[in-house]
Amino acid sequence: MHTNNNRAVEITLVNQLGYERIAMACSASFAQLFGFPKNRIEDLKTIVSEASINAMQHGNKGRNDAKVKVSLSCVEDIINVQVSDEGSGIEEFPPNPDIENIIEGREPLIGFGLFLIKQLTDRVEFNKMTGKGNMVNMSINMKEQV
Amino acid sequence: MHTNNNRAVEITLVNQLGYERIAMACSASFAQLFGFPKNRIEDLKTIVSEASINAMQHGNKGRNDAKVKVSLSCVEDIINVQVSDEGSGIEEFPPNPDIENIIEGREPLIGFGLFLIKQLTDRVEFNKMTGKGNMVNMSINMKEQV
Amino acid sequence: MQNKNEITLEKHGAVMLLDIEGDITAFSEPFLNEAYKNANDDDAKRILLKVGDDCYINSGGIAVLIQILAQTKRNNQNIGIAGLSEHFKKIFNMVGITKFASIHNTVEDGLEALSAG
Amino acid sequence: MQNKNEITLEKHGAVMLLDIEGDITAFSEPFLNEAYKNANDDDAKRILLKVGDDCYINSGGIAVLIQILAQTKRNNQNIGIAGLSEHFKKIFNMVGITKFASIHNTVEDGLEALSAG
Ligand SMILES: Nc1ncnc2c1ncn2[C@@H]1O[C@H](COP(=O)(O)OP(=O)(O)O)[C@@H](O)[C@H]1O
Ligand SMILES: Nc1ncnc2c1ncn2[C@@H]1O[C@H](COP(=O)(O)OP(=O)(O)O)[C@@H](O)[C@H]1O
Repeated sequence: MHTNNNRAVEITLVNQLGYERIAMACSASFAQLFGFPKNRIEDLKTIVSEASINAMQHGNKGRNDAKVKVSLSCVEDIINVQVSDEGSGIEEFPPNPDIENIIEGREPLIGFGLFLIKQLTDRVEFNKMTGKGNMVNMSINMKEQV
Repeated sequence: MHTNNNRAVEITLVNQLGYERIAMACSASFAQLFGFPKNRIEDLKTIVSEASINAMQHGNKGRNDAKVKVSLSCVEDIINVQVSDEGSGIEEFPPNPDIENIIEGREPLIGFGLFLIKQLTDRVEFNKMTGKGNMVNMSINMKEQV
Repeated sequence: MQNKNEITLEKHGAVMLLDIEGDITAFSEPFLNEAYKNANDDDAKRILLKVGDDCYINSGGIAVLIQILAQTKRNNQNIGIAGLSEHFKKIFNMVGITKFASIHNTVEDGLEALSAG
Repeated sequence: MQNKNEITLEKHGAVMLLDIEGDITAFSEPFLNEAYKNANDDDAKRILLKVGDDCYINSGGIAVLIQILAQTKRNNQNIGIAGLSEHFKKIFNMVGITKFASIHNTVEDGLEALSAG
């Protein structure tokens, strides 16, 4: 996988559900080093979790020889986190889930991962292609923007 | 740095004191996934911390373009953790520190890092050379050996 | 891997409390469905889900919960959730879960509200 | 980076309590030395260090503590440590710190033991 030497921390995970927790713990610890407040650390954990799960399930399609890479950097009170998989990115973006339609069975039960990522990040780019596959590039500010 | 694809988790850290905490958090979360008890998780955190600090200070001699790599795997209730730096290993092993001699000023105040690593691991190999430098290879069992 | 839940059922007057230990993820599906089935076997009309305030909830777990909410709606059951951290209260609100389940700070609050409702 | 300590000095009868907030690492050296100097300015003969039971202590911090212990020994001061987690009690014992400082579960225990001793 492409190695960017300016990243402060890089974590490579086996492609197995559950290991996203390790990336979450790592990200939380990273944000603590930079004095991020609790609510933003929780937001960061959730976006890292959702992006890692998507990388495992959709990007790497569950292949157990594939890897997920999470990399973290912090510049001027903004943490940037990139989650990479070995796939080719999101083919079709589902609309934001509408819970009333879902409950009534008019809409499939999908799209919560991307929805949470979009809601909790301050900036996000999907489908960034790297030498080895797809990457989602997310930023989160120390202070929640209102 | 040499990449071993059988490792479940790999973390690469910038060579800066304080970042060892991220490797600690990562290791703790990894051990939790495998149901390690609290006391063994604490032991693991300490050996990861000490080995990472040594890698930063002695292996990479504080060079801020150098990296520290920590990799984790778990097989049959034993966690193996390898901490790599870009140096050439320990030249001379200090004796175990004798606190009475240290307090009386008869011995320098060094050697606690290696002492803790030796005490808290169930198996340890120092000065394993890889393509990129030195590595310490440590194992810790789920149950403390008495 | 901590991919299971222990769910204890406790009857508090007219309310059935489902006390969920563990994280709420896609792996929770069989455990939550089983507990919900048991609550139905007891003919529960008011249900309170209790989660740990330090539990990990991801979108897979949210999907499992929404499946339960769809059923409680169809079955005319009243459902509440207690114990969520501030973070997951925010998220449950974002996702719209709060339109189909009431959120309570504590089990006591939840039992009281559901008993009255 | 959380590389600093807040150390509060509090006189409890004959014992000077140094309440240390934050982790104990090589970065703690100036903060601990300053607090110890202030205790000495007050002519403290009995000193209790209080640490957080969730604080991070590494070998750099252990070295800083041992430097303080060397000084308390030379100055004929009685020193105790309170608040350590089980893990760090084990480590302080391994390293031999327990030969030069008494270890107490709580500040109250420590104050009582040092006042009596
Ligand atoms: N890393 C990825 N690679 C390829 N496709 C993805 C990736 N992440 C998301 N997707 C696509 O976007 C859809 C929505 O993702 P998400 O919102 O997480 O919901 P869900 O995982 O429940 O389907 C997925 O079903 C998938 O088709
Ligand atoms: N990764 C390493 N690379 C090179 N030398 C090392 C490494 N780790 C330890 N050493 C050597 O071993 C000595 C003892 O290390 P340690 O027990 O951690 O104590 P300290 O860091 O206080 O010197 C160090 O002073 C150094 O010379």
